Amino acid sequence: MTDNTAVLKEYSTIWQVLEENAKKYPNFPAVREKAFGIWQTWTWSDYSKNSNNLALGLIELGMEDKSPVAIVGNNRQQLYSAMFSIQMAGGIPVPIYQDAVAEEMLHVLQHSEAKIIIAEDQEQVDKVIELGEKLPNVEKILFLEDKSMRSYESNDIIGIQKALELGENSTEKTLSEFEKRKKAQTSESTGVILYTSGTTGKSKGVVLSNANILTAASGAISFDKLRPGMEVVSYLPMAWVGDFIFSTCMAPLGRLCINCPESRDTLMTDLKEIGPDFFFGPPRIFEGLLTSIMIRIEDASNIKKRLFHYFMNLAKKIGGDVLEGKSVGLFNRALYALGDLIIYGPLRNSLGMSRVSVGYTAGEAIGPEIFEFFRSIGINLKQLYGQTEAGVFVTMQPDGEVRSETVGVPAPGVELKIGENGEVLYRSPSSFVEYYKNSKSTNETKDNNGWVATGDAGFIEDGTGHLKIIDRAKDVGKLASGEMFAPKYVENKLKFYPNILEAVLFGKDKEKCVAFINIDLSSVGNWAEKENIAYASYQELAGHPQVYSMIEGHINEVNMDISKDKMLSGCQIDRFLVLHKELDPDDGEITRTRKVRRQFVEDKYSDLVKALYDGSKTIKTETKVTYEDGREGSISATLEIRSAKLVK
Amino acid sequence: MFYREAGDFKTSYQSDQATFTLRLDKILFWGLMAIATFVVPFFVTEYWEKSVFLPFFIYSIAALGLNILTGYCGQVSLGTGGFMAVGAYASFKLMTGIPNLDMFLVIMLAGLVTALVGVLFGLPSLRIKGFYLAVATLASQFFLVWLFNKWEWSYNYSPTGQINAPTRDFLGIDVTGPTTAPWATYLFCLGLLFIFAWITRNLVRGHIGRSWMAIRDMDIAAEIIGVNPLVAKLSAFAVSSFFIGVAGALYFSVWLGAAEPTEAFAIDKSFDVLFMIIIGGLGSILGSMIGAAFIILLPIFFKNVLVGYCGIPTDIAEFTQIVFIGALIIFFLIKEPHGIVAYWRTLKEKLRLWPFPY
Amino acid sequence: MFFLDPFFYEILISGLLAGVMYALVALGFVLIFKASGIFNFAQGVLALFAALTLVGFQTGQIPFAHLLSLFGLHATHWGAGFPTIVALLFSLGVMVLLAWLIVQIVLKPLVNQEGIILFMATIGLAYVLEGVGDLMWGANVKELNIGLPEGPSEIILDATDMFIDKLEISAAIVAIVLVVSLTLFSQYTKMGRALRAVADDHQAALSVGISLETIWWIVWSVSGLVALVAGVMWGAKSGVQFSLSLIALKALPVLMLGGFTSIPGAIVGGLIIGVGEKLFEFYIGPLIGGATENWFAYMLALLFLLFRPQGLFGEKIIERV
Amino acid sequence: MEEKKKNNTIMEVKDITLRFGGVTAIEGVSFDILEGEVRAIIGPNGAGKSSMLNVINGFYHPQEGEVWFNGQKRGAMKPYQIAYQGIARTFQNIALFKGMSTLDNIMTGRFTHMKSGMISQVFWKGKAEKEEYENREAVEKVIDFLEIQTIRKTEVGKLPYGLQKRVELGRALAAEPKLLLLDEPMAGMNVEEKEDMSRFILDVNEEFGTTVALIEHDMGVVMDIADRVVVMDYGKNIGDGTPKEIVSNQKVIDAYLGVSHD
Repeated sequence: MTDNTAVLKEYSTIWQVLEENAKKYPNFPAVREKAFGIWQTWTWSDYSKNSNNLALGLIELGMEDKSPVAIVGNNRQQLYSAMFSIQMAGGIPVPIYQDAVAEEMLHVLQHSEAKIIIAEDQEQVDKVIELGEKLPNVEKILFLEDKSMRSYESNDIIGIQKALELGENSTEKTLSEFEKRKKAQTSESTGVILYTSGTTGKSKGVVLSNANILTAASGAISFDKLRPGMEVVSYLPMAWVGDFIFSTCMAPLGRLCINCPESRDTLMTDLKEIGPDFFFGPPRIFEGLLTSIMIRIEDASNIKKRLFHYFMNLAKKIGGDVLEGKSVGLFNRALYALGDLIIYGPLRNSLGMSRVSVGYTAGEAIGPEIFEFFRSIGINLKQLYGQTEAGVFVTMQPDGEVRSETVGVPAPGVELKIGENGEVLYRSPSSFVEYYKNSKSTNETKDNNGWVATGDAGFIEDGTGHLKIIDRAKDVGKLASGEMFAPKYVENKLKFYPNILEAVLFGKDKEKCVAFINIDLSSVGNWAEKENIAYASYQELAGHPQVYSMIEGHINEVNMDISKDKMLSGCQIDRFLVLHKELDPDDGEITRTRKVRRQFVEDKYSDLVKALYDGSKTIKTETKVTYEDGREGSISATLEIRSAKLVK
Repeated sequence: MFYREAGDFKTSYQSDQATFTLRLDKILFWGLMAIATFVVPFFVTEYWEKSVFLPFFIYSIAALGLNILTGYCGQVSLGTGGFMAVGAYASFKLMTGIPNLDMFLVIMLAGLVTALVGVLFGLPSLRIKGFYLAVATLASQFFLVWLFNKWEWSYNYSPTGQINAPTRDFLGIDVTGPTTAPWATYLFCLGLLFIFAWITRNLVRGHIGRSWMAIRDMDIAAEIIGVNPLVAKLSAFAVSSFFIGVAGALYFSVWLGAAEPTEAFAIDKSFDVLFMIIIGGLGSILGSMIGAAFIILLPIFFKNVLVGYCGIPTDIAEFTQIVFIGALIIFFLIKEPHGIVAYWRTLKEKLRLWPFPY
Repeated sequence: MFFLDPFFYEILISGLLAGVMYALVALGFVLIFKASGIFNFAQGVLALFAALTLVGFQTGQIPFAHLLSLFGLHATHWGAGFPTIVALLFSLGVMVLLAWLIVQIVLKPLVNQEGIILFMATIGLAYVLEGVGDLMWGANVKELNIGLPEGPSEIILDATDMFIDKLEISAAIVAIVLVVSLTLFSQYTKMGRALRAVADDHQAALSVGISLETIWWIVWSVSGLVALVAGVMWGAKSGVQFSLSLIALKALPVLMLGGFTSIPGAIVGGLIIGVGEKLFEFYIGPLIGGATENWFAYMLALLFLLFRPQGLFGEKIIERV
Repeated sequence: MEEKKKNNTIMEVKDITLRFGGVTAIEGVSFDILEGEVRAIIGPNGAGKSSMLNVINGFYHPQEGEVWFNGQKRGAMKPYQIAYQGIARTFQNIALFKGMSTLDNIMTGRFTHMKSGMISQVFWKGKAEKEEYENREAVEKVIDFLEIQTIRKTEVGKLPYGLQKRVELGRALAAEPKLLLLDEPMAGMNVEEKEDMSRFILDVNEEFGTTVALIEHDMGVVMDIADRVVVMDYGKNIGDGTPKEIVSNQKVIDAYLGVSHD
């Protein structure tokens, strides 16, 4: 295992890596963006040139040293470049989730006191303008796409092109200032502030130093032996630590080429075109892929279906072993090779994963079926466990030791230990400096010896040394009976069913566990079509008795499964209901990264929870909802409540 | 199924608009070309040369020509036979007139002459459309054939009225006359077909080609975007006739070696070529070749299978064949107006989506 | 002065007579075109097929004798043939049947297609019919005799010492009768009006209460009849053989001249071309090597079209935007 | 909207009269179009609006009257020559090239900008190739502007009506016209399609400063997007002015608004 702090001897900031690449490999592709029908490509020299110009431009526009600058928008060449520009100009990039609604944006902007905002397009600019005088300190807004921005333009709201021009022919004064600021920076100075999507309450600004970033990046590169020239598709929110580390830090350090898709709806085609070597996706992406595969194959001709299922069974049996190079017998190997030609290969191809040498999933536990599926068709999908505070990586799965139920061994330079309350603690050169302007919570999470509390309960598997996560520490509680109560653990098991999108389990300090279920419209809808069940709305489908019975079936299976694990057998679900609306970030019920805000949900739907316990058969309820355009409304419904089988 | 497109992305309009956008197609094509150029010549026999390859190459060129006019520009012509005659006689006069002129130049000049004649007979297309024009083009067919029958100068006053191709060479290699080697004529025609297919591709991907298609799809709309119908249609006639002229020249000089108008360039030649593009695929380069191959191979097939194998009398086989072709035309017009090539496209789509239906 | 030249009149008349024949074939085209917007390239082959069938019935040939011979049946004729009149009726029946088949197999699927597509379809049809005809009755040249008078007509010969073949005269007479009756039919009978209605638009036809198919069938049957007559006449003149189908090619320029939609146009056009090509051949032909009939008609029509694209009597085509 | 400069006239028609045989389609109509404005021509069916457009872009040649463009009197010109003058248009019932892809259709719109000759086309070297890709860039901007990237390579015949309308607009835009004629751009569209189309027309007018003349039935739309309106009825010009003036014009109310509800 290489020492990932070595990198600090060469570089003290990430933009120095960019400059280095521009010098050494000026004409190698650095970043691409699908625009105007083709992949517009920037070489490393283009990349650095643009970054430098913008940096100078920002200074010209009066950006102060050490001041935070906000970035909001989809993954764009220009925005990635801006990250470097801000750092070069001595500032601190503060990326914001592009789909954040105005209020969420407000919090981040107020808290960070960013004076300059670099926004992608009209949509984002509008949000900022909407907040208006709530943001006294905002001075300038730069926008990328001037489509229908004509009417906005003023000397406070300007196109990025102007800023770049300013930079091109900037004054001596600016240039010297620029040099000064660049010199002043050390590996200890702040590299970025990332606002966590905060499962609870207001989001906190995680301060990562240049050292944190560099060590994390170099560690990950060495861990998976990433080679220069590998293609990566950058499609996850720029404000998310994962994308920041992958696209802004690992890319220059490992000289990977990042590719920005044209738009969200073209992601799949863009992904297919690029065929990345390194792919990162949260579980829901893989779930989505698998569902779409299954739906499409259902509509295929009979022969194809047969072939598909035959070879998928084969893959289930031996695919994983083939991937890890274990011996599977000559005949099977031959069969698998055939399958690879007519099923697996085409499948990987149509997923755009023909060339993936390393694929990661994290953020949530992934369903074993899904996980195994992708591995069995020859995609080296692995899990990692991490968090913003750690600069992503806490543990990662090394090749050959990949299992769906663990999250792997400590990442390079990471020390791991389990606190007395079963909480996972870690310490590493990449772990964060502090929460921005929030020493209180900093001290809560990080002790003086640098041990950071993850807030997750888990244990290290003896023998393998792999980490196993049970649930969020504070969510792991006790039932009235004193038995262990680990809701997340159960919820995940439920969510592994394609028909179940979300599940929320209650039972802390109660005798029994009860659950909310959110059905997955696409797959249940598809199922309904096949069963020819007519439905007008999500609500109607969710309330349908047949749907209920189907869900009940799933829950019984889960209960059976849980009962095997005596430690958790108390967590079996007694009664449940299917929610009449999807849990929605716009309503604050789940985070942007789709983590359930348990407490919030429990309060909002207190009437339902009560009903689940008081044994009533149905419950009438009224719920407030926020529509995409921000309008508010409310829907009322009468929900059925069912009981599931408990296993002694 | 065998397509692996992941990672096959385009970073320039050049590559995005390339002839073969899929890596696999490119490989297949060049592989095929390599075999055709470096392997086949060593095995090609007189029989294969004269009754399969030359007819295929030459008719492909003619079909390409007619497809430019009919498939791309939407002007149906039944004068192909006549224009081939022009090409043939032009080449004859050139070969006999300027004995040491390289055959390649002869062919090109013959094409040029035909292009001029084509423009002349294309003039009516400015006033009349659809089958009015189709019928009008018959005029060229009949008039030209008659002309080469009666005009002694055109066949050097030979008493038989027949024209015979003297020995001429391409870069020192005989490609006409009795002394030619199969591989020589094979490569000569293959080369020319390649060139003309490539030219067609270039023309139809540029603004001239688009102006043709615009005229074909909706001439009024074409005019408002600045297409001059006169120029568009006549240029189509010119290019088309050039191709057909070249085909005619090769047909006479390289393939048959001798010709006599009423037989060699009769109206059924016009129909044959028209059928090639209907069956192969209107407005498709590949289609032109598929169609040519089909119409060429069909009689051979009938001859070998029905006559040779089943021992059916020749005349019956012939009639059956006529019926078959006619029925096929009707079938394609009803079922698949885009011809065989459309089936090929669907197959390809399926292979690309495999194992999914969409 | 050429009009003093007795040959001039002889040629003029034989031209007119030929012209009537052209008109007759052209009429077949016009009928179908008016009713179904189809330009039927197969009209000529239709005539050939009709003639072959007639001869077949007359001489009592066994259909598809060739094919049967493959299975060891070597008979080519029944004992005896049918009397001419019966044979004619049978042949007509065959043509009607054929019309029905064509409508069902070819036209119905192609309804509402562009004219050019239909045109090409009829080329295909021509091939099929030619092949089938040959398979049914054999490709050998056949004598056709339905007892029309032949040889130069003495009366005329004595009167004007011009050689005019009786056959041509009687052919002309038959043709004229047919043309007139068809004209009357399409102008004055309910059915005829229905047919013209279809030409204008298909909805109208339906409102007349006759299904499109039926109308097409009738039209194709009628043009089948025309084909039969034409076939018989030409057959009687120069034997029944493939070349007979080429009279279609003769009729095309007539149509371009007269306009595809006009019956009088077909007649006048026919006469003009009949006379024109004869005179041209006689006076100009020798200077340029003769055999000009093949193309004269086309060139004439072509030049004509350049100045009047819609033909003599055709309606003007106005382009709407 | 208001600060748009509308000083100089770009197009003026002076007492145009157009007859088909006996029928008089347009009778002594005159009006002008100012640079940079959105000019609407309204009127009941058969009022001669489309004929007027056809006169402007040269399909019909009026028996009387003059057409002035860019300060010059226009002689009898063929439509394709007028295209070169910088006038593009769309049709009431879509006139796309069904056999071609969206991209190719819009590329044809660039025809007036492509000059390479037959020879360089044949060998696809030099000018031909260079020019092709330059124009592709221009076209891609249009595609991006109209937000039709996803249908770039689909055959237009297979597209839904609304999108076809959009592609046709794209084809006209690609020509970078001085004057853009739209013949009922919103005919047969649902509400939000209409909204989109209106937005595009306004954006075209604002961002590229293109002068737009359009025929439209939907008074609401006209009110929203038109700077000035000409009202035609039975081939005559019966009103001319800002939308406000028009709706208060009694003649117009009788002639047009009265019958507009059929």
